Amino acid sequence: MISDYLAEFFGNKILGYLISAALPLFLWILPYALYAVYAERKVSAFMQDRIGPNRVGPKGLLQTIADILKLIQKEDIVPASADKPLFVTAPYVIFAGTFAAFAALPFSSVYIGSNIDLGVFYIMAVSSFSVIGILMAGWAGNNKYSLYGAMRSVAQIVSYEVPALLAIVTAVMVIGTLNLNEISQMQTSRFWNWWILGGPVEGIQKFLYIIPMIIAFIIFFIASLAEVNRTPFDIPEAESELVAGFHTEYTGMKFAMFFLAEYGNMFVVSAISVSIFFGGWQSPFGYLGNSLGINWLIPIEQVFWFLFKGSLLVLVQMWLRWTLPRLRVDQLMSLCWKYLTPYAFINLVIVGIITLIK
Amino acid sequence: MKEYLRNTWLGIYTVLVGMKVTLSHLFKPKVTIQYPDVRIQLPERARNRLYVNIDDCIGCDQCSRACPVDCIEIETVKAVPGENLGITSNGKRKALWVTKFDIDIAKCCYCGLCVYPCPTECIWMTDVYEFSEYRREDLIYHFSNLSPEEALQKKLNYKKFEEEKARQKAAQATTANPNPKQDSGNEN
Amino acid sequence: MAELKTDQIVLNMGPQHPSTHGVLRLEVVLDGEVVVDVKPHIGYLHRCFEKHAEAMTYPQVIPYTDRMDYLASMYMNFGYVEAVERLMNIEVPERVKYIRVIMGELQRIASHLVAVGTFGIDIGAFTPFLYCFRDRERILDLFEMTCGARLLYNYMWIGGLSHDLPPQFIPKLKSFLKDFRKSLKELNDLLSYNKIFIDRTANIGVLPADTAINYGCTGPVLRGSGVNWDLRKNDPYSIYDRFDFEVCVGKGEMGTVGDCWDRYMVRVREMEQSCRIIEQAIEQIPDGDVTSAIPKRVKPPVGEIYFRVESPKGELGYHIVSDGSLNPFRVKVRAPSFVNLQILPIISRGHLVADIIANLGSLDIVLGEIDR
Amino acid sequence: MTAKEILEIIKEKFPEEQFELKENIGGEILIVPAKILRDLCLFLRDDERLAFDVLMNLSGLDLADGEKKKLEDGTIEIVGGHLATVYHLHSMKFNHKLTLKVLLPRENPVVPSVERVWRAADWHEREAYDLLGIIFEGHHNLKRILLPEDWEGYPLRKDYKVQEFYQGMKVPY
Repeated sequence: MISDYLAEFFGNKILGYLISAALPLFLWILPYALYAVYAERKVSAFMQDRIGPNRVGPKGLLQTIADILKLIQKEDIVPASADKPLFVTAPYVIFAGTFAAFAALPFSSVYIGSNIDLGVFYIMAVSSFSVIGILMAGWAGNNKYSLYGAMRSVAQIVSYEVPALLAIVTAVMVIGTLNLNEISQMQTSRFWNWWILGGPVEGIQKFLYIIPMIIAFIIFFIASLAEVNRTPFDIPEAESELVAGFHTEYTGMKFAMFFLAEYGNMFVVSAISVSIFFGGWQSPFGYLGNSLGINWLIPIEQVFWFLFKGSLLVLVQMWLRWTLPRLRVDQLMSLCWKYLTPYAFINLVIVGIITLIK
Repeated sequence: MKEYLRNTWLGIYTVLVGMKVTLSHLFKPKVTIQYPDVRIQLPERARNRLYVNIDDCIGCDQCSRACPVDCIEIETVKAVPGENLGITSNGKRKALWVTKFDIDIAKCCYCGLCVYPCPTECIWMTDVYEFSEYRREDLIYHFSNLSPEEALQKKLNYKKFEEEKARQKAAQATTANPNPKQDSGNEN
Repeated sequence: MAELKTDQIVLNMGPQHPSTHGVLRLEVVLDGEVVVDVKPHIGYLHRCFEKHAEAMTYPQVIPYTDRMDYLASMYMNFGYVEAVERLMNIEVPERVKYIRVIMGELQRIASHLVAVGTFGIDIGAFTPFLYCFRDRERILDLFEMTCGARLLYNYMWIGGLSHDLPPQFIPKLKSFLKDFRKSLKELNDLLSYNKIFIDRTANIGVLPADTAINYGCTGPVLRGSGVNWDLRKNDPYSIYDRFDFEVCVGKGEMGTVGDCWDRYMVRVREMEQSCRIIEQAIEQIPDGDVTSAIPKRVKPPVGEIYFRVESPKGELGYHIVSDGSLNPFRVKVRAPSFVNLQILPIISRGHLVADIIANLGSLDIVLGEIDR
Repeated sequence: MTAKEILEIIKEKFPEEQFELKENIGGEILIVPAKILRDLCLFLRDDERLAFDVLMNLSGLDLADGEKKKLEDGTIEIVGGHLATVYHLHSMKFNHKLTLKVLLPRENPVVPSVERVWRAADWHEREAYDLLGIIFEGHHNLKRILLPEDWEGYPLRKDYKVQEFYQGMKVPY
C-alpha cells in the first residue's frame, strides 16, 4: 500500500499516513471540481439547445479558472449584524465535512487513503458533519431567507440519512464487510460479478439478489441526491423562493468554497455507490495490463475506471438537475418517510430472508 | 394501498419520460449563434436607429409634431428672397434654412410615427442597432449641415432683411397718407 | 412543558426578487412555513400612462399602449384601436381584420409561452423555460419581418395597419405552426404530466368559481376555475365568430377545479386553439389595401365608450372619453392583471412559502399592466 | 335587455329617485344620485331578472366643467364643477351590460363604496382615490395604491400642478 511505502519513506508512520490520506485532496479534487463546474454548464447548455461557455480558452475549458479568479478578487463582505466567528468558519466546516470522506475512498488496489475496516461507516458519519456548517452559515448570515434555507436543509439531510443507511445496510448484509478495499476486491474483474448483479456469490442466491440490490441502489441514489442538495431536492438554495438559501450572504472566496464543497460532495456520494454497487476500481471487461503483461499498468487502469464510473454517476445527477422541478418541503419529508424508508425496510427484510436460504 | 403504488409508479415513469426528452435534446442542433462573430440578418423593415438625409429636408416640422416623446428639435430660418436653396430629390423647392435638426436618440421610443408624415421621405429608420455611447450627450445627433457660424450668419441677414422690409412698409405707409413726404427712405 | 413563545415573521418578497415577475413587493406574514397573510404592494412601475394619454393625440397614444403589457403589446394595440374605431365608427377593410386576428393570436401564443415558461422556473424546472423561449423567438421574428419591431410594435393603427404582410410571411408562419405542435407535445411530457410538477401545483391555490366572478377575475384565471367565459366566444368582437375553436376550461383532472395546475393547463391548451384559429384565418384571408381606411386627422365626436377584448391575460377594457378634440379627454384601462392580482391573498392563505410563488406564477401577472 | 327596460325595473324599486338616461355613442349611460348607490348596486346584483354579477370596470373622471380661474404662473385652477365615477356592469347569465355614472361635487367628492357588493371594486376604488381624490366611504383601507403614501395632490385632475420637491428630490423633469 502507498501509505506503508510513504511511512518508510518519511521514517515516521503518522506523517506517512497523513500525507497518503491527503493525497486525493490535491491530485484529484481541485481539478475535478473545476471541470465538474464546466461540465455542468456545458451539459445543461446542450440539453437546452444552447452552446454554453466557449469563449475563455479553447472550447471554454478555462472558464471555471476565470470564474475562480473573478471570485478571488471580489470583496469578501461580512454583513454588519452577522455573527462574525460563525460566519467565517461555516464554509470551512462544510469543506472539511465533504473532503474528509475522500480519505476512505478506494481509488485503486494499490492506493487507498487509509485502509480502515469501517470504511463505509466512517464515510456516512463524516458526510453528515457538513449539516452543522450549513446551519452555521444560515444562522450567521442574519438574513431571513438564509435562516429558512438552513432550517430546511437540516431537516432534509438528517431525515434522508435514514433511507441512505438502510440501503447501505442491505448491501453490506450481502457483502459481509465494511472495508471498502475488500468490497472492491471481492467484485472480481467481470461486470456480472458486481454487487448490483449479485456479486461473486454462487448458485440460486446470486439471481435472487439482483432485484433487491438494484432497488437498494436506487434508494441510495435518491437519498444521496437529497444529502447533496441537488434537484429535485435543492430546497435549501431554492432560487425562486429563498433567493439563494443559506449562502445568500456569501461573496468572493467563501462562495467559491461552498461551490467546491457542493461538487466535491457530489463526487463522494457517487464514489460510494460506485465502490459498493458497481465494482469500485474493477474494470468491467478485464485489464489491458493482464493481456499485455505489463503489471505496473493495472493500478493506473483501476484508478481510471474508478474515476470514470464516479464521473458517470455525477453526470446522471446533472442530467436530473436540468429535467426535474423542485419538491416542496413537506412533500420532501413525506417522500422520505412514507416512500423511501418503507421500501428500504421491505428490501432489507427480503435480502435477510435470501441470505438464510443457503 | 393502490393509490400508494400508483404514486410510486407515476413518480418513476414521469421522471424517466422527462429525462428522455432532455436526453433527446442533447444531440439536437443548437439554436443560439455566436453574436459578435455571427450576426442575424435583420429584415429590411427593421426599426432601429433614425437617419435623416438633411439635403432633402424642407424643414416642415411634421416629424417633430408626430413624435410622441418630442425627441426631434428643428429650428429653421426663412430664406432671404435672393438666395436659392436648391430642389429636393422629388422636385420640391426648399424655402427654409434648417439651422438646427437634433434627434435625441436616447429619448426616442422607436415607434416610427415620424417616418410616415415626411413629405420628402428624408427621415427613416435604419437597421443599425449597435450605437451605444459612453456619454449621454453623444446620443443627441445633429443632422443640420450648417455650421454654427453659418446658422448665425443666416439669422443675422434674415433679421436685417426683416428690418429693411419693416422700414419699407413704414415708408410706404407714410407716402400713402395725404401729406406727401419725400420718399427717399425706401431706397437705402 | 411551558408553551413555547412563538411569533409570526414578516417576510418581504420583492420588489427585487427572482420570481415576482417584475417589481411587485409581497409582504408575507408567516407562522413558521405556513402563510398567515399576503399583502401585495404595487406602484413601483407606475409611469402615469393615463396622464400621458391626455396630452397625446389619438395615434400618438398607440406606442404608449404597447408599453403597458409589454408581453402582449399586439393585443393592447388591438383593444385601443378597435375602441377608437367604434367611437368614430370607421369600417376597416376585411384584410385588416384578418391580419389583426392572426397577429393577435400569435401574440397570445407568445404571451402564454412566457407565462408557461416562467411558471416552470417558479416550480424549479429551468429547461422548459428555454424551450418555450426558443419557440417564442420564432414568433418575434415573424413580427419583426412584418412591422420592424420585436417587442413593442405600434403596428395596428386607427383604421388599418402600418405595413401589409411581407410575401414570405405566410410560408414561414405555416412552418412555425407545424413545428410548434411537436414542441407543445414535448412540453407536456417534460412538465405538464410530471409527477413532481403535479404534486407542486395540484390542489394548490384553489379559486372557487363564484369568488372568481365576484373578484372580477377574467381570462385563464377565470376559465381555470371552470367558468366557461371567453370574450371571443361569449361577447364576440372583430371577426372571431367566423372561426371555430373551443374554449378551454379547467376540469380539475389533477386535483380540485380551479387549482394552479388547471390555470396552467388552460394556457397550454389555449395555445393549441390559437394555432387552429390562425390556420383557419390563413385560408380565408382576402386581398386588399391595409392603409385605405386610415383617417388623416383622428377627431372622434364627443362621447365615451367602454370596449373590451380577450387579451392573453384576461379581459382588457378601454374606457375612452372624448371631448371632440384631437387629444383624448380620458383613457382608463381596465388591466386584467390588476384585477387578477387581487385574489393572491385569498388563494394563498394557509399554504406554504413555496406555494405563494406557485400561485403568483399561475396568475401570470405583468407589472407594466398593473401599475400603468 | 336594453338600458331602457333595466331603467323601468329600477324605477319600480326606487320610485322616488330621479334617474337620467343619457344617449351616447358607446351605449346609454344612467346618471344615478350618489346617496342610493350602494343599495341600488345590491339590488342590481341580487335581482334575478338583472343578475349583474360582474363589475367590469370602475373609472374616475374629472369632468372639469367648473369655471376656470387663470393663476398668475399661467396654470388654470378649476372651482366648482363635477368629478364623476363610472361603473360598467355586466351580467354573465343574461350577457347584458349597464353603465352607471355618479356626479360628485368637486370640493368634497364622497361616494358610498361598492366594495361590499363586488369585491373587484377594492383596488379600482383605491386607484380612483389615489389619482383623482374621490373618497369612497366604507372602504376598508382607502390608501394610495400606485403613488407613494405621502404624495401630495391628485395627478389626474385637470388642474394638477406637480409638486416641486418630493422628499428632497426635484420632481419636474
